[in-house]
Amino acid sequence: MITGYFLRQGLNRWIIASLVVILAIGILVPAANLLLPAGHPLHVPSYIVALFGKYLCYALLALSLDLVWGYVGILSLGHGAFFALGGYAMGMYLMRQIGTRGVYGDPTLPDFMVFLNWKELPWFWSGFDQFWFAAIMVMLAPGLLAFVFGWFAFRSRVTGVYLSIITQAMTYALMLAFFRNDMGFGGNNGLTDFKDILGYSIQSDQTRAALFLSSAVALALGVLLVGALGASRYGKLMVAVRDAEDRTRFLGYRPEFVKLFAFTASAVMAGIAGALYVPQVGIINPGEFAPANSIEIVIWTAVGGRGTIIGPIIGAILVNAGKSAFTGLFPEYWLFALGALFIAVTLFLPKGIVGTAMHGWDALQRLRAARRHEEGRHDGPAASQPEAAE
Amino acid sequence: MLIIDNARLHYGAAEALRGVSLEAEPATITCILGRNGVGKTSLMRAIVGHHPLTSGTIRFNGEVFARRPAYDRARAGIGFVPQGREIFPLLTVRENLQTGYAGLPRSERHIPDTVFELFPVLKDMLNRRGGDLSGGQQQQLAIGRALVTRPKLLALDEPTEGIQPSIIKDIGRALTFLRDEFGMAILLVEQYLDFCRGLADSVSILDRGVVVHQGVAEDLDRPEVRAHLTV
Amino acid sequence: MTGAEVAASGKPAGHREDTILYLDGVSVSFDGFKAINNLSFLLREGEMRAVIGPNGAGKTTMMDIITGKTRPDEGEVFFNGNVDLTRHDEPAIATMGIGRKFQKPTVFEGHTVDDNLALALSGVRSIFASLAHRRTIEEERRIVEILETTRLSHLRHTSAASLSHGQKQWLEIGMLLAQSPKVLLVDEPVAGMTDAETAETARLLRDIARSHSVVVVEHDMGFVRDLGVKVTCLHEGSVLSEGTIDHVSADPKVIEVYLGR
Amino acid sequence: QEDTIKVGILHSLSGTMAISETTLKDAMLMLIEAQNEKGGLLGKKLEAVVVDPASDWPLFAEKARQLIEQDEVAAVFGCWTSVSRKSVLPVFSELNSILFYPVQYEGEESERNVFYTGAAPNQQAIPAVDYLMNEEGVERWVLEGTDYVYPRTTNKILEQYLLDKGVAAEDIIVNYTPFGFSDWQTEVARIKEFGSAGKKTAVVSTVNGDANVPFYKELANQGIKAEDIPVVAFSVGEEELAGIDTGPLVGHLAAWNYFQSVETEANASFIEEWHAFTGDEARVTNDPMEAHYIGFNMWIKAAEAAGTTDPDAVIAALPGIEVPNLTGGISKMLPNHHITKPVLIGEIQEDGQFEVVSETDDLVPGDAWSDFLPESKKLKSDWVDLKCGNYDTEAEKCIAETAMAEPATEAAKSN
Amino acid sequence: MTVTRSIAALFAVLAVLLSPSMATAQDSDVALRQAIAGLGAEKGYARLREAINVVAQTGDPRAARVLGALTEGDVYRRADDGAVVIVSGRGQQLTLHDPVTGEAIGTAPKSALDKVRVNNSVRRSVRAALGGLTLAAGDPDIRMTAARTLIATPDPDSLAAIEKAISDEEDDAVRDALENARAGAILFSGADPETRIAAIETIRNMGGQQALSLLARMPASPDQGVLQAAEDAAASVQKRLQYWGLGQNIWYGVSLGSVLLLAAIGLAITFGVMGVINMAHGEMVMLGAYTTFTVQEVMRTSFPGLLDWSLPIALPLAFLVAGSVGFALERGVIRFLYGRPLETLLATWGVSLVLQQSVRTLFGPSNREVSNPSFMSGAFQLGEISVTWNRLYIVVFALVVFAVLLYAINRTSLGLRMRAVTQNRRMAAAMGIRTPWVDALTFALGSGIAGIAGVALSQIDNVSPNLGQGYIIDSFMVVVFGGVGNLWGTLIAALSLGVANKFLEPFAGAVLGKILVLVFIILFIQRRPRGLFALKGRAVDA
Ligand SMILES: Nc1ncnc2c1ncn2[C@@H]1O[C@H](COP(=O)(O)OP(=O)(O)OP(=O)(O)O)[C@@H](O)[C@H]1O
Ligand SMILES: Nc1ncnc2c1ncn2[C@@H]1O[C@H](COP(=O)(O)OP(=O)(O)OP(=O)(O)O)[C@@H](O)[C@H]1O
Ligand SMILES: NC(N)=O
Ligand SMILES: [Mg+2]
Ligand SMILES: [Mg+2]
Repeated sequence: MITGYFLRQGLNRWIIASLVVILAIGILVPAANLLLPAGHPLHVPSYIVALFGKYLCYALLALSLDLVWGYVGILSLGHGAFFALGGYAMGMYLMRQIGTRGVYGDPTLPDFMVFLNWKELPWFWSGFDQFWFAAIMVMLAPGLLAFVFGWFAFRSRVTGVYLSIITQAMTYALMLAFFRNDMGFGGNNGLTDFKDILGYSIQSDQTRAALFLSSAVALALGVLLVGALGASRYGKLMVAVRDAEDRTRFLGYRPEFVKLFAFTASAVMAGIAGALYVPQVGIINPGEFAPANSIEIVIWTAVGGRGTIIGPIIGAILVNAGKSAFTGLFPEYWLFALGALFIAVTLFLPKGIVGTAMHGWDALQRLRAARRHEEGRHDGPAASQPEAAE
Repeated sequence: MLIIDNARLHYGAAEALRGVSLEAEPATITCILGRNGVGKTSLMRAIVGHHPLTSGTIRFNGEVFARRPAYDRARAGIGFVPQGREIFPLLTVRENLQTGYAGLPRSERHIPDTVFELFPVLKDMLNRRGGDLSGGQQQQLAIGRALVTRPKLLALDEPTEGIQPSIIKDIGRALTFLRDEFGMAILLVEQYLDFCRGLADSVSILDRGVVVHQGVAEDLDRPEVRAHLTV
Repeated sequence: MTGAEVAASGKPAGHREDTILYLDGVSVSFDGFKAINNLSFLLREGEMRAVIGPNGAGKTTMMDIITGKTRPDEGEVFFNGNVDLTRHDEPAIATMGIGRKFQKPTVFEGHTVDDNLALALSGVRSIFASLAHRRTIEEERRIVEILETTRLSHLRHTSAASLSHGQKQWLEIGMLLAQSPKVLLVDEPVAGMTDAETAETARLLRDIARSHSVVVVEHDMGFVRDLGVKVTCLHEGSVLSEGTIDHVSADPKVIEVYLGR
Repeated sequence: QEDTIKVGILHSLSGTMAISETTLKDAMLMLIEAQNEKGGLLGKKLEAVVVDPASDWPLFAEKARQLIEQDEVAAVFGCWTSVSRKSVLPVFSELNSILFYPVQYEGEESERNVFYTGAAPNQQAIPAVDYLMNEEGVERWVLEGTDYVYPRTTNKILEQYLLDKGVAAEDIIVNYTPFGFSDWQTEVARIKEFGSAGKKTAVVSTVNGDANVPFYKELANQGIKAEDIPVVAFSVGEEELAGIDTGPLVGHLAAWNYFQSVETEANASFIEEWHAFTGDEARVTNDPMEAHYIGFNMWIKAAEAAGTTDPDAVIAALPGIEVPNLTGGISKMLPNHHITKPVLIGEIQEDGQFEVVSETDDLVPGDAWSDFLPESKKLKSDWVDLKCGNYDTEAEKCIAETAMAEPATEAAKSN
Repeated sequence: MTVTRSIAALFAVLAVLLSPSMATAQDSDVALRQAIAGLGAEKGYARLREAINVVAQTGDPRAARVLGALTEGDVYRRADDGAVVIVSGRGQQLTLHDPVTGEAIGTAPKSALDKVRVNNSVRRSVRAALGGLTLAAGDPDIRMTAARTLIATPDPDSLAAIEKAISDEEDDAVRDALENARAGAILFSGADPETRIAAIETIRNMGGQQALSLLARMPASPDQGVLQAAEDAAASVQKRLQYWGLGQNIWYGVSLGSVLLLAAIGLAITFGVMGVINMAHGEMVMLGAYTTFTVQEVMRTSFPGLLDWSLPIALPLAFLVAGSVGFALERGVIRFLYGRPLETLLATWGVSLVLQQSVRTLFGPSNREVSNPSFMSGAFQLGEISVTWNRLYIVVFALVVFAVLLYAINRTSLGLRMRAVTQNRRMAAAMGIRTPWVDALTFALGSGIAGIAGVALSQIDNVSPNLGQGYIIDSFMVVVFGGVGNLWGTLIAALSLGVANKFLEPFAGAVLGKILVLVFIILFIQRRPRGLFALKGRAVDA
């Protein structure tokens, strides 16, 4: 039924192509890591798998932001909060999986609770020993936060920078709250020292490969979802709300619901990205709530090109790969490089990398069509033959 | 005074003006007519410098306006009443008018009496925000604002749009007055034919980015000329 | 009862039950400025009414009140005789069947002309329906029809952002048609149109009025005359004169404040 | 190309922690350069691999992985905040490499792959409190900290310690502020009020990082003098004081294991070398730098003893290694991967240096598991004999091993 | 002035004051030398404190010299003979002085000397040991300090001395303080109930935390009346303190608010007026702070006499530095982005990274020292509130900047042009306004203001490459909370957030307080979706 739905929404070939690419990466990279011997020229070291797994999660996160920013025009400066909540939900599951292998050997309490003298597990930790429960919370926690937050904000018609800033306030407040040890989430050290997931050691190459593949599949599903939403009538409605929210009201639409749906869906996507991210990087801590992190998500999206589906993915991967490379290659000067990249993109690629490329592509197509048209008119079919040969 | 020669203008790949030539003389009212989307506003944009020409020239008082920015043209004496009013919404009516001081020497920085004589309602609303005014009031403010700059050439893009009949008549009288008393060159884009006919010294009709007719106001009574304006 | 008497009594003639729009004793002020002052106005089902009045008389504000954009400080506003519009917000009022064309054309600039019309088409309004919705043949037919009526067919796949002012006017009229509401509120539809188009619009509105209730605000007296319907002249937020076009345009007060000599 | 041994340097050069960590990177570069002049290690030159984890904790893990897997470094010197250390721990144990961690921290940890050259709480906090109690006669305590794990744990330990020493509960207040907190008016006024009750009062500050400068500025401006209410800090060293006008702060205290002002020959030549290396006479030295100095020398010595830089061999060789520290003693790597250090209490001087007012007679061995926390009292770390970081002395077994032997049973999971 | 210096000055005065009358006694010289030798003989601070008392008890005014030197850390023990000497000079070779006469007695290498270590408790002993004698000092400030010390350390034994001092005292303020000291001493003496009740009354009138502490510490009296009086007095002092506490919170709130205002006000221009999501705003503040640092460095090294003038000098420079960077930023980047406000976020974020790293490269990553000029140091007492000078100056400065800016934006023709340009750039150009120039000036103005905010903030916060990051979020909150584009809104928002924060802090703690303020902002925006001072009406939608 769901697939039917997606198919009915005419997905364009760009999306289909990117789906293929993402899934191919999802399969080939781990395969090259596991199946090829270390010396093989095509062998992908585990280090790269871990790195790219992380990028895929960031890509999904950027895509989720694009859904609200690119389509509905909600510039969320707090999307890191949803990512982090998903991450914490997963982290709590992973913590419970440690069992007696913690440093104090306590079968239920995570280490940080033991040494801060907690006697029993707080209520909100219960259930997280079950994967299914954690999986639901991965989506529910950010989804619910987004729903409640959005419900009030959109109904009150909080828009524009006002909305942006209160999303920032939200993530900032959450960051401060999660910093507090009393909250029961490990304070600023966060949750770490994970051992295994679903019974598989989190450090084994096979688990890594599986996580990598899962991230790729999640990203592909994200692309499919955003693509289908964008192509549907709802997609047009999102853009209409973005461009002239008031006008949609006079047509009888409820822009608050349009936004709420996108915002919540996007938060769930972000939460899933966070959940996949945590086992791959091995830690979740309140730093993920930091406003600057959320701004970075916006940056990735803008670099790639907002409102395009592939753009945010490329942006996230490119910026993070750049960061990984630059911090190692020229650790003292990499901020210059990254800063310059951002400035250059805004100046020279005003719609982001993909946005500008697509714009250029469209213009080229139109120009060609126009030329063909003209030539056809003035010079007859003979002149248009070389065109056809191309 | 203003000589436009073979002006072409593109929006991306779309061509809005395809070689327009036009002149505006001091102390004359030149009326530009044409159906929707034929390029009237585009022509105005080209004149005031809001959109660059692809080719062709615009000369004002002998000076070539190649890529001169809009503010230089305004300072050279082009006053502009744009389509859609373009009031500064958060400035008060007084401040909206005062924006016209920018190109004036200090001694001339006051609002000419003609403005309030023409549009008494503005006087009552000096401290209200421009954006709060009704559509017609905004239109009046837009015209008043252009007059504050003491232009040599006044370019008006459908200035009567949304204005009540009595004031349309006043505007007509005012334009004649400005032409006769100050020798102002007036370039008037209009759809409202009767208004045009009553005022114009000469008319140009645009169609699909080219001038298809040029002549005197009385031409508008000729059916073959009017045909350019019907659907 | 003449328009003048109506204004004087402050009570609209007729019963609320018979009306499609009923405004009584409505006032609204902005920072102390009374934009609408004890206004009473009623429109019968299927009626078309022309509203004129000086700039700043409160015509647009009246539409704002009916469509829920502005809340009146006092007074009653009813739709269909019994629906209190002051209790509903814009989307609710729009779905009840009150459509509006704004004085300053407002269209979705990020969309093509076609999409603008498609979004306006009556029908699907809920999120979940719109998720699954695909354009029906009937809808396609309506869009083509409206494109023809508004002479925008050649611009169907053009972005609304690159329309000229007049073309946007037409697109907005088209959107109103697509919405097919019970009551159409049309604010200055012919501003920026050529005389021929103006005549065409008058014809179009007369057509629509056969099956809908319409309120038209215009300053173009020729156009108003063309419509051939009852005219209400507002001034300083209340009714100054009401009646046939000849009656109203002969009213010395109307001439004084509006038409000029 | 083949005959270098790579050493990873994992300190933030940008972001919030750059303030503190950049100096450590420079110190490491200096130590490596000096070692190369002495002929390197095992006949090979050392090569520093510097990366910037940018104060971004997950990035620490990524960079650690890069250093070990891609650059194949023999050991890594790095991290400042506990969270960054926590973030890299799994990487070091998975890839079996070595981390030297040079900063005072909250303890409660002992990893096979990590060597803790900074102070554990018993090497800093407890002696400082003892000093105030005995020498200054302090009876009331304000425990002022930044709201995160290190201050929380340290304060927890201190609170218990003070209560054990007979301090009344109402004579202790604990307060936390966020990272980067800058408006200290209310807090300082409260301290002042708390201290005006007649009993001698002191502030024990675990305020970290950027918040210190405004804290001290406010203390100075509200006229809290060291003679009235001394403040003893665990995270304020020469580097931090370089950003403050220390005139009004003279007499406030800090507890460290090293001060630049310590007068020993080793220190004098270290400072000289530092100034020469940085080309800046004004650059100060501080405690974490000394920790790296000790750690680096220990690593060199252990590698030489083992004859290889292979992590397993070096990890095995490190405990028992003794190297001179800069304060005139010989620090020793203990089986729990912590080291012995002297504890110095210093008073801030007008020139931004500390004057030592007290120091322990002997070096204090670092205690991985605090004796003042109920759950950790019974734990012991010994990587030499017990081969265990968290040996339960009551149950007489290694928790890590027990867990390994019987992986989380269903019962344990659902408990 | 520092603690040690002021004590040293005290002794200097004392020595001059008392020396002529007691210059001769030969035998006291021996006693004094013996006592002083004790300073060097003993190990441990407790013994040292005893030795100090011994020195003080000689009653010899010349003891002041060596005790003063002791607090300065200038007293050493000669390693070979154990003699106590006062040293001067720096470096390895030090000049030695006789501890009694102060005459130079040769030099010695540092290695041949052991420093007599002092700590806070030793300094306190020195101060206490000789505290009473300073009551006769010529300088009323010194007498005042002495009187205050006496209030803090009530001692019935000093009653007689205090009585004498009161009768000799000419300065009213000092006499009042002495009377309070006497009352305090009486509380701790075995005086009869009436006298004690009268003393309690005096203490009650003195008020303040100190009065409360005196009343609490005073030895229990068997007399019911005294007990009652003490209780009442404590209650009334407490009540007064509560009111003062309220006032104090408001003051702290206003002062925090003014910091927020300063940080935000430049952003109110670049973001509020121009609509640029200016992520580099914090870095403009930082540039201002570094300008201050540089100015102070130059002053310190080249014109030490002008150090107090460094802030007035830094203000225009900071405005210029940050303003020019803003100007360049606008011309180089922002101007291509008008009409695409969201893209400015990306570009200015990039700029902020570059600026941060530039400063880090140029000035180093660590904090730089910016000192308070003397007129901004310390505090004065307003009732029970201690008002620090730097905060007061910052409040006043913030309000002045605000007023000037308000005038510039709303009353000058440049301000009008700025607003016109930002509302409709194309139309403004068609009115003859040189839009590029106005744009650049507006951005430069906003940046320049941020720069001078940096001068002020350097007085209370870190001067580090991260300085700006600490303020950027709060600044956006303030501007948005107040209503974008409304300067008054920015003012009210800054002050009210400051006050709210300071009222929450004592109850909730700083962390929870901050969280609550953020939640409050979120909720408040639901009620007023366009901020505190939302513009209403059509004009906004237009
Ligand atoms: N938000 C507001 N604040 C202040 N005044 C307002 C506001 N909205 C409308 N007004 C005033 O109310 C009056 C009525 O405005 P309205 O737009 O309804 O007039 P109108 O009849 O539509 O005029 P026009 O024919 O010019 O469009 C005008 O004088 C206008 O200035
Ligand atoms: N910003 C734009 N981008 C792209 N195309 C545009 C733009 N503005 C106008 N056009 C196109 O250029 C043509 C001329 O438009 P213009 O606005 O000059 O017409 P006009 O004669 O003023 O019409 P109207 O009477 O409706 O105001 C139209 O076909 C329009 O679609
Ligand atoms: N270990 C610390 N100081 O975070
Ligand atoms: Mg036009
Ligand atoms: Mg209107």
